[in-house]
Amino acid sequence: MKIMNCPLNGPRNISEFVWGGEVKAMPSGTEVSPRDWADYVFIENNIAGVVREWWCHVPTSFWFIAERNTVTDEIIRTYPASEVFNRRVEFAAPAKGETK
Amino acid sequence: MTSAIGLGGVNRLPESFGRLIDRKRPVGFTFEGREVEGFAGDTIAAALAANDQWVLSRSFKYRRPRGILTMAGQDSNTLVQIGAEPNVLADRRVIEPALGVMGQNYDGSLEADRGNIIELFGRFLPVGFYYKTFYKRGSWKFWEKIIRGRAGLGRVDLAAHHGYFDKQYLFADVAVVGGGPAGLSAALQAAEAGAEVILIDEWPILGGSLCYARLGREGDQAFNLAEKLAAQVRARNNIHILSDATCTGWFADNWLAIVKGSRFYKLRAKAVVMATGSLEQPAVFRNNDLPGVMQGTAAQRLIHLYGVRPGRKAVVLAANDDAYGVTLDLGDAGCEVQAVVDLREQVPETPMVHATRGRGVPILAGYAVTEAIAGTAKLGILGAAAARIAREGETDGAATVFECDLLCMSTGYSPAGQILHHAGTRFTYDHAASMFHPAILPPHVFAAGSVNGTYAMEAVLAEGKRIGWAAAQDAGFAGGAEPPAVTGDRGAVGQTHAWPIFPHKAGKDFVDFDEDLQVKDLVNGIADGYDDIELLKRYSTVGMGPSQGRHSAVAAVRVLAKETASDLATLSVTTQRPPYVPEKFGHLAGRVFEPERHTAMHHRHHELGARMMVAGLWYRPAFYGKAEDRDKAIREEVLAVRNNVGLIDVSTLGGLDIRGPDAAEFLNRLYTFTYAKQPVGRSRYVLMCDQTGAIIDDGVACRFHDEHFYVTATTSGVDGVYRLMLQWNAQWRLDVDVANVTAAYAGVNIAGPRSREVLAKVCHDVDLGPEAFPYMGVRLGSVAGIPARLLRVGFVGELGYEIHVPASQGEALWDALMAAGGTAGIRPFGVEAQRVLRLEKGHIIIGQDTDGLTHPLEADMAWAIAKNKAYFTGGRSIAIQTARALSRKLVGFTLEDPAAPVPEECHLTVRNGEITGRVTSAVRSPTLDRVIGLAYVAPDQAAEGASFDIKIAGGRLIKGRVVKLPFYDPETKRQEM
Amino acid sequence: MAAIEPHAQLRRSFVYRKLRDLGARFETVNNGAVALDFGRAAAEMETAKLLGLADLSPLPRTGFKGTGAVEWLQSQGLAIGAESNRGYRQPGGELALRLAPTEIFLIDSLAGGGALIERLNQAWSWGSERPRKLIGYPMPRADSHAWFALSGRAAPEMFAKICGVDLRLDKFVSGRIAQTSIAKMSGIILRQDVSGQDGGATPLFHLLADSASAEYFWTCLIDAMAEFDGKPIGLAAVRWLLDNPALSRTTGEGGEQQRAG
Amino acid sequence: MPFALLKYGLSSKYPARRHFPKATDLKPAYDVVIVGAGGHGLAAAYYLVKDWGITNIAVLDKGYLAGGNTARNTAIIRSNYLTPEGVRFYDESVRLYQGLSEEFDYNILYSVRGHFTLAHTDAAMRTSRWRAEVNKHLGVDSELIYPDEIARLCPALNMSDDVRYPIMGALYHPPGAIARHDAVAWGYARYAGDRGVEIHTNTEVTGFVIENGRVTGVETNRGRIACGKVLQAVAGSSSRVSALAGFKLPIRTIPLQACVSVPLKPFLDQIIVSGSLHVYVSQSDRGELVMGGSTDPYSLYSTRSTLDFKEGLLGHMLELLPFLGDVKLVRQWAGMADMTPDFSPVMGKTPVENYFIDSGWGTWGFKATPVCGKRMAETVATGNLPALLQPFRLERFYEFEQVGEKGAASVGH
Repeated sequence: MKIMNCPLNGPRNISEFVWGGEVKAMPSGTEVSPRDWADYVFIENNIAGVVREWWCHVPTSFWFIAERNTVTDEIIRTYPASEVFNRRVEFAAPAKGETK
Repeated sequence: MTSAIGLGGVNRLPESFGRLIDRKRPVGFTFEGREVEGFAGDTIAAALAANDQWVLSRSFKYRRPRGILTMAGQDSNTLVQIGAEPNVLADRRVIEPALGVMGQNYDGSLEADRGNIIELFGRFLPVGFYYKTFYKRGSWKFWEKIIRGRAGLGRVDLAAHHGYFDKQYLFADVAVVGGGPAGLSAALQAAEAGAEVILIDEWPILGGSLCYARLGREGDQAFNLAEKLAAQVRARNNIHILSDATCTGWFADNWLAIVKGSRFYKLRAKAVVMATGSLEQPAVFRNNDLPGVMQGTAAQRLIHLYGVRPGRKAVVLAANDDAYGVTLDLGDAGCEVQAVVDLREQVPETPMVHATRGRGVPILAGYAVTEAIAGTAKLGILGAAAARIAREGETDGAATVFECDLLCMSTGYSPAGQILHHAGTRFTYDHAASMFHPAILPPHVFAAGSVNGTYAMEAVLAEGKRIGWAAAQDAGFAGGAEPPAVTGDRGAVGQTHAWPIFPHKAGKDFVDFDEDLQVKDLVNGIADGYDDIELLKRYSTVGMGPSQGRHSAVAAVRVLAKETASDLATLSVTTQRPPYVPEKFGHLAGRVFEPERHTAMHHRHHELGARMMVAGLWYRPAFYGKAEDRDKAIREEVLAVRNNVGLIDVSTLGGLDIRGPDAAEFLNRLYTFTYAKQPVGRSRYVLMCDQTGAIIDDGVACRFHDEHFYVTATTSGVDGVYRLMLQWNAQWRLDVDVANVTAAYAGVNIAGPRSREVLAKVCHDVDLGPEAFPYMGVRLGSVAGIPARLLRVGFVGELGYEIHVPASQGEALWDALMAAGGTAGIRPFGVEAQRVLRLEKGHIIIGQDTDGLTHPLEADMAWAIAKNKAYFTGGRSIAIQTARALSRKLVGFTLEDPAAPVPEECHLTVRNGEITGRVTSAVRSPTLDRVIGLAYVAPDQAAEGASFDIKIAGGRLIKGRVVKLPFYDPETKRQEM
Repeated sequence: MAAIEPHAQLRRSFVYRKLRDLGARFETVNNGAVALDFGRAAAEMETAKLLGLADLSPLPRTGFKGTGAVEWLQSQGLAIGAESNRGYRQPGGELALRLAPTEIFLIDSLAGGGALIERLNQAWSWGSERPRKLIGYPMPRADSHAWFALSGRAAPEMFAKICGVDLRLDKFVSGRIAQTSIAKMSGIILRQDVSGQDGGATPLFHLLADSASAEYFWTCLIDAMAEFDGKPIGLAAVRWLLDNPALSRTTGEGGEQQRAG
Repeated sequence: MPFALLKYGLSSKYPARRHFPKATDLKPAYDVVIVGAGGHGLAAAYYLVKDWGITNIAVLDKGYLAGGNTARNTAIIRSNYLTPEGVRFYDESVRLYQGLSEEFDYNILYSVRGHFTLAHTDAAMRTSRWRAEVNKHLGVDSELIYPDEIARLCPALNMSDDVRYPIMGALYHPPGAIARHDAVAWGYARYAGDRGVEIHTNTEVTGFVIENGRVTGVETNRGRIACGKVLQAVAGSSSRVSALAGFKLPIRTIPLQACVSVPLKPFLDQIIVSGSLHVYVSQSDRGELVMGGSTDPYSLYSTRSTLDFKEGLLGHMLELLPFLGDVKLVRQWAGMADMTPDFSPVMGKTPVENYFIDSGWGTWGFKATPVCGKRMAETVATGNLPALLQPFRLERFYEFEQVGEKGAASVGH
């Protein structure tokens, strides 16, 4: 059983966590092309190597980010999401006649 | 040794032998129905051997008689059946009074197995024979029955009941696996350094090989050393000893699986020391598998651990000095050794060799055993044929036959490195020692002793110290002086012969006892092109049996190297997978924890005779009444709500408190509607999609304050929705707090024309009047003195109030409402009735009327999609899909023929043979007295009045007609009254 | 005394049926009935030292969470340290569990008077000034979580059968909190030893877990305890274990200033 | 004793006949290079030879022959899918499987056992009926059956109500079968090898030569080779290889684990699957129980074993078959699965011209081996995607036209 070091609760069996997938940037704006949107929604980098991922500690519902090697399963470091997402995200109001 | 007769068996040795048995406590059990007497501490195999019973079981393919090979639970020769328990290791299971033991895998009797006839046809069953025939014109159907009929070893009993197993977690700074000399000194040194140590050992007494092996001329110096070390270990209060415990596997981050009795331990250690020793390897010659042929260490275990004489007359096949220890031990145990047949051309004059000569035992140097002479029905052996070795694997000249009933093999070892393999250790072949040794160890994993290629006792003890210290250091304990590194000869060279394999033209020279594989089977498999060790394993099944190649893997790779003329050092044995020793399903299952969630009114439902149904982890009343009255009960519950008043427990519905300045903005981003302008005191429908635009959840958002929404979610969806909300806000950083309060609130829906009248009796601080508290309104108040959130929502389409109260007071609320409704004849109703009621009202159920891909337009819910919102989850996908042609649409329907049967959920809708969709809900409405339902149909069949085909049971087609929703009370007067 | 019926109260423990079937004698507190003992007070004190399980669910508790919650509670006079996953003992014997930087779970003293908790619940409001001062949000902790107390020297070994966190006494010291998985469900464990009747020799663990799973949780614990002769005990035995002035009074101020943590 | 075995018994020397040609040097160029010598790649080679007369083919693999998921799956074959696309596709596969032994002159031990997908919840009952209706409509033998019938057909199952999740019904699929997974690959390899197809194991692809959008060569650890066309069939490593060709896939690589028991006398003839309990089990002709569950909880390019997999699986196993408490588990292993968003494969053309892909097999790759090989061979040979594969094209994701298997897939296999 792997050990995951939760930034809030410390080292715990990885069975206490759920995986949230890779940290992806959402293409912004309502104008993003269907193709680019599909890339964001469906296509995966699925890198064999170190990736940045979402993990949630279930007993506390605490989301954080882990850097993990997807080949060796080594967890390199974990930190609160606020290290990456440190300011309020706003969405621009849609332009008139939004593209469908 | 006739003096032994009667004392626990004819082969029982005097008091001075038998470290594990208690001669004061005789134990009686049965084998094959016969009474057998042994002593407490005996294993089944030991007690039987003491009573001259050497055949224990029958082999997998040829059904050959098999007996003791290792006396260490390392092979499948000794698998027996105990009652309903199959495949028990007879050489490890300790006897208990009245234990009923049977042999396995025979027809008729263990001694005369009709199935053994197959052996006569052995030559017609080459390696992989089943690939080569049995398939013409579907004949496999016939042959498979025959082959399958012979499959397997032990039997299961379908009536056997599941015994008690449980689990426990353990924690250690340093875990030491193996209680032999290396493990003991490693444990001592690690403890010395200040680490908390857990020592895991398979045997009842510590010492490992020291408990039976012979270090020199004098028989007892090994055991004296064992007792000395064991005493030091026991004296340490920071060493926790787990005896009779088997470590079955290593998993990530030093997570060890350990079986002891009926308990399964999971041990987390900072550092692990593997001191698992080595496994003696059988030599290969004709009939090397028969009872009476055993490893030298097996004979020594019989003698020293159980006080059993392994035979009367013996031949020892030797290739190392330990063989002479065996010879001397046999002599001490009153077994005449006829000869030592030594594969080595030069036999070094060690003290034990010298002592052997001193006892007048002939030593044949440069000789090999070419065959064990089988006795009647191969139930034992009569002698061993030995001949001069001409070249590797071959002999010439006439064979000399030595009469014997015991043939001991001491020709070499292989590291017991399976658990190191699990940890990812790479092994490389050492030509000098003719053994594989661990090459690169993973972090925090250490190895000491013979598993690490260290055999010389001085070196083993020194390495144990050194490694124990290193492991403690690794675990963060710096105490104790650094022991010196081990230098000089570690004694591996000369332990193992490079080619203890002597194929016989008549075969039955077994490389793999589990699978009855002979040398030629491997040779021929390689000739068939399966010349990679993994391919050879899969084609020949070598190493796939219960002992997982412990005794066959090295021999197999030797044969492969020879046949392909490759250097052994470039090859490796097949990957070792957990477990090291087979684990019982019961151990792995342990106490199965299956959480259950009960609402506050759970027991009231039972008292009212409810049939409960599973809803995620929850239980909900399906309906109230006997199972056989199901339809009647549902109908009555429906009518009670329509015509009078009903009460349903809705506590399992998800509840989320969304609070903060950004609460409305947060909902805007997660749900399809807009919430900024929603007035306080009102509720609004919420629909959630994933980023692909697929519907995943719905509910209502109740606004109790500018900054407070109480949002409901589906029973099975709420946990996911909650998690999703937190993940999104970890990115958006809006000023909002999300709390999952599902368990904190019990909820009921009191519904029906008389619900207001009943509620009014127990709710005095909220004006329940239609104007003061209109449909879709929400209020804070109290009911029966309990603080409550009141919601006027209309899932069932009647005047009704959802009342959410603190869970600890939910039962009191239920009691109060049932009492208040008594005169009105209030009736509790269940999920089944609710499904009918909501269907009459045309409301969908997420997950029933939608599937994993349904998007809002398909579900005809465009009305729930806000236009021109900056963003909402799935919005972009919905916009893209809106621009594309729909492939299906959800419609309400009724049947053209009122007499037609009710379609079942998931009956298909079809058009000229093509599937256009399916019925998702359908029922004969008690209220409307006709069949109503929801179905996906082709978009061009979705217009009101359009008709379509439904394929019902038996493939019959009936006509459905699209009707406008809702079916019931289209003007929604009733829920808004 | 006249027998108190738990089902006659508005607030009902999530496991009151199990307690009643075990022959519990109840005391009313906080509009609910708490199991005081099972008619064998002396034996229960011994059990408490070995391994005992008590249901404290009827006793008062609350919680506050979100931006400003901790600061507000401190402004209300609570002593709350900086470290998360620590329990902070209040003068009245209440315990403030800091579950996260912005989240507090507050449980009452075993006297169950609930004065502080009542005061805080009353004190919290949306306020009227705009922009509103952020003081966090109240959490319905008396209902979201069942509250059990588990005491005795065998506790750590029993826990090792159902919980993967190392709770050995020298590793999980008084005042520590573990939010983890117990018998496959999420729960909160707080260790709080108080030098009571037996000089603090007996470790005490507070368990807070999903109220809807309380009956399942209780059953798992009893099953795991059996091997060590662990048994249900009443509140009286736990009070006795921690018996000291601060705990035997319903109002706040007690001489005992010991911190859990 | 079948006649075919006489020669082995009667001839003094074992009449060995190499099933696969010995490895040779790589040629400078091939018409088709197939990356991945697993069941799928070898099947494609076979049908390229048999159906299209193309023999100048190299099949490359970084490991040993068929040592990936072909060697690690649990050999279940069925066509009881949820979507018409899926049912049609797998139905052709089943029909091809039935003739393989004779076609190969090599027994793949194809064994019809009957496949039960147990339902423990209302939702599972609905999905089961949905699958049964779609199957029947398309001529595939499936039926929703209820407890009394389940008990009659499979006496070993625990049908009692005193368990956490009682069995409410099952999707019964009589044609459900198992086969000797290795033999399938070996049969394809032997036939193709005999007809000139080169199989190069221990040959790792390190890159592709792509000239203005078209693949013209393959880089390997044994040097560069020119090629007309490339077929990628490397389930578990699909994203890694496609990255070498410069495009991404809708795939996450997630381990799938399995295990077997010590051999037992046969008592379970059927294949039992429980979606809700994440269990599937069948008994092999050796007598071993072959068992698996759902995929691992997170992505990983590794075949390491975990203990929690076994604990979870056996806990549920004993709810279905409570008499197995004393039965022993002897070996566990893992494979790497390509998981797609819609639980359906990705086959056909790619952004790179003449570069074709066969991926996204999740946990269902083995049962598709023949049909996928046959139809991908057609695709490679003609450059056109057959109608049967259209629904599974990579482009579907850009057109927001996912395949609807999501509903059925919790544990499929």
